[in-house]
Amino acid sequence: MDKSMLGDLDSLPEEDKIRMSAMIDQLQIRDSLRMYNSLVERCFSDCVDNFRRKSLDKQEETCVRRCAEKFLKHSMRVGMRFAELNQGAATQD
Amino acid sequence: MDKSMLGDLDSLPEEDKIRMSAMIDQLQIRDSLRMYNSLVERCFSDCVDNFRRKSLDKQEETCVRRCAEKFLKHSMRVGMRFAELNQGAATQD
Amino acid sequence: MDKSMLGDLDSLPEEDKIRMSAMIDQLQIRDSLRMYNSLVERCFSDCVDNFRRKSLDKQEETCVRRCAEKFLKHSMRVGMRFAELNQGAATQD
Amino acid sequence: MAAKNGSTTIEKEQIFGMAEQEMEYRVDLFNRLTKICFDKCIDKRYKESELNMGENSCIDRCVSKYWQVTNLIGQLLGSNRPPM
Amino acid sequence: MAAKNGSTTIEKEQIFGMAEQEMEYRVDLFNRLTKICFDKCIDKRYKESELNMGENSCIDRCVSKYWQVTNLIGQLLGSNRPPM
Amino acid sequence: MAAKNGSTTIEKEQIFGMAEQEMEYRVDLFNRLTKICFDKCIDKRYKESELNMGENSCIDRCVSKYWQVTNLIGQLLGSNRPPM
Repeated sequence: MDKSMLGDLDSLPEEDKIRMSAMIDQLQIRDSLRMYNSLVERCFSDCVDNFRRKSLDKQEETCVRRCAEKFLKHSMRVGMRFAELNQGAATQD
Repeated sequence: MDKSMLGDLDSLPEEDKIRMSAMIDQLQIRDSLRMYNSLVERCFSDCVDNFRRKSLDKQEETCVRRCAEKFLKHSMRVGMRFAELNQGAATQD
Repeated sequence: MDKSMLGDLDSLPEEDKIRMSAMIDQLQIRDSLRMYNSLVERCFSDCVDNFRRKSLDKQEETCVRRCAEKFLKHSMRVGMRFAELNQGAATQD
Repeated sequence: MAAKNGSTTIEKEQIFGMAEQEMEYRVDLFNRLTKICFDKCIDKRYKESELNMGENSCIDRCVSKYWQVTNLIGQLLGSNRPPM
Repeated sequence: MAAKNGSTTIEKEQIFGMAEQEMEYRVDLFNRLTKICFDKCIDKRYKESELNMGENSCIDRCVSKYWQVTNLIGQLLGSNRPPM
Repeated sequence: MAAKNGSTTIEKEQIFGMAEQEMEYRVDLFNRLTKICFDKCIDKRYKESELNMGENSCIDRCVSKYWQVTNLIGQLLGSNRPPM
């Protein structure tokens, strides 16, 4: 989540600006914690299917790493495209 | 979400009534925004599966419209039945 | 959710301790209500698939009971293992 | 606000907090019910935007059965109050 | 805080509440969009950690189409303001 | 409440807000873990209400592996603090 997504704070009085900024910080922390949990859930779900042992094997660990890295790159790309659309960039085929 | 789902406010003192009413309004707005997001997610998921072009084709657009309209009618019907059960209407086969 | 999961309150001043404790209570209530809803959703989803009648038949009722009991036992076991890991217990194969 | 001391303020917050959670619970219940009955009853090919007769009666029975499951599990959980 | 009376405090709370909901809405939209385009576009065998060319163009089109669906349903719901 | 000025009140709110988020994070983690290990380990035909031996050991290993995935991804995300 990018702070610029969340609108313009310049027009507010100083006291409200501080409060709004604190609220945005809290939302960002909450969002990043949820993202962390959902990333773990997704990569666990896609990569771990065998419960004969207590520890991840090499193949599962590699799968989890790639899954997480791929998701983060995906998320950044979606964020870029999303920002372009938010700024009203023309979209043609 | 129907406001009447959320209980009786008449017994509260005036000041608390205002606050409770404001809280209900906020919950309704939050719920309707989430419903909007979840409707988009559902109809996109059910209707769009081809990513060879950047724009929706006619068939996808028709599917999305029907999906959204059908979901809204469904949701209204569920709401009616739900309200009946909340009011303790008898339910027999 | 176990209250001990949520960290140590002893270091706080009295007034904040009360407030923190109230916050934890609220989180626990919210969590247990959500758990209730998600348990109903899961057991309904797994056990009820026939809509030729308005009432649950015996087989569906039995399925729902077992599903709910099984989920609660599962949840307790996960809670125990989770607490052990939180306390830094060694985990070997 | 109108409370005489800190403790009463906290009590009042708890009452509002409880009311808020009760409402959130009902909204959550309604949304899950709506979603699952759509999944169970509605033809996803979306050939029309109307609900047909089969879908309508499926919805009514789905809501009714969901309600019963809510009550059944409420009893198992030992809650004395009704789920709504 | 800086409000002159109870009513104004509540008004102010509503403004902050609205802003908070607007932000939560956008975050929710972004998270759903990200999840669904991952499900639609990404090969789950995870043979590499890079996005390949096919995945990249699928993502771009997925975001674009999701946006259009958001607008289309926004119109159906009769909201006059744009979805963001 | 006991704060001397507006800025300190906001600081205090932030501390409580952080604590609340930390708790929400743990609850969210626990709920996802519980759900996914149920999906991976439990026979959905529900022939009995007891967990059998195979389910019990699957649950233990599932929790253990989920924990490891949490730590592994925590490292990838570069967070220095442990995930709990």
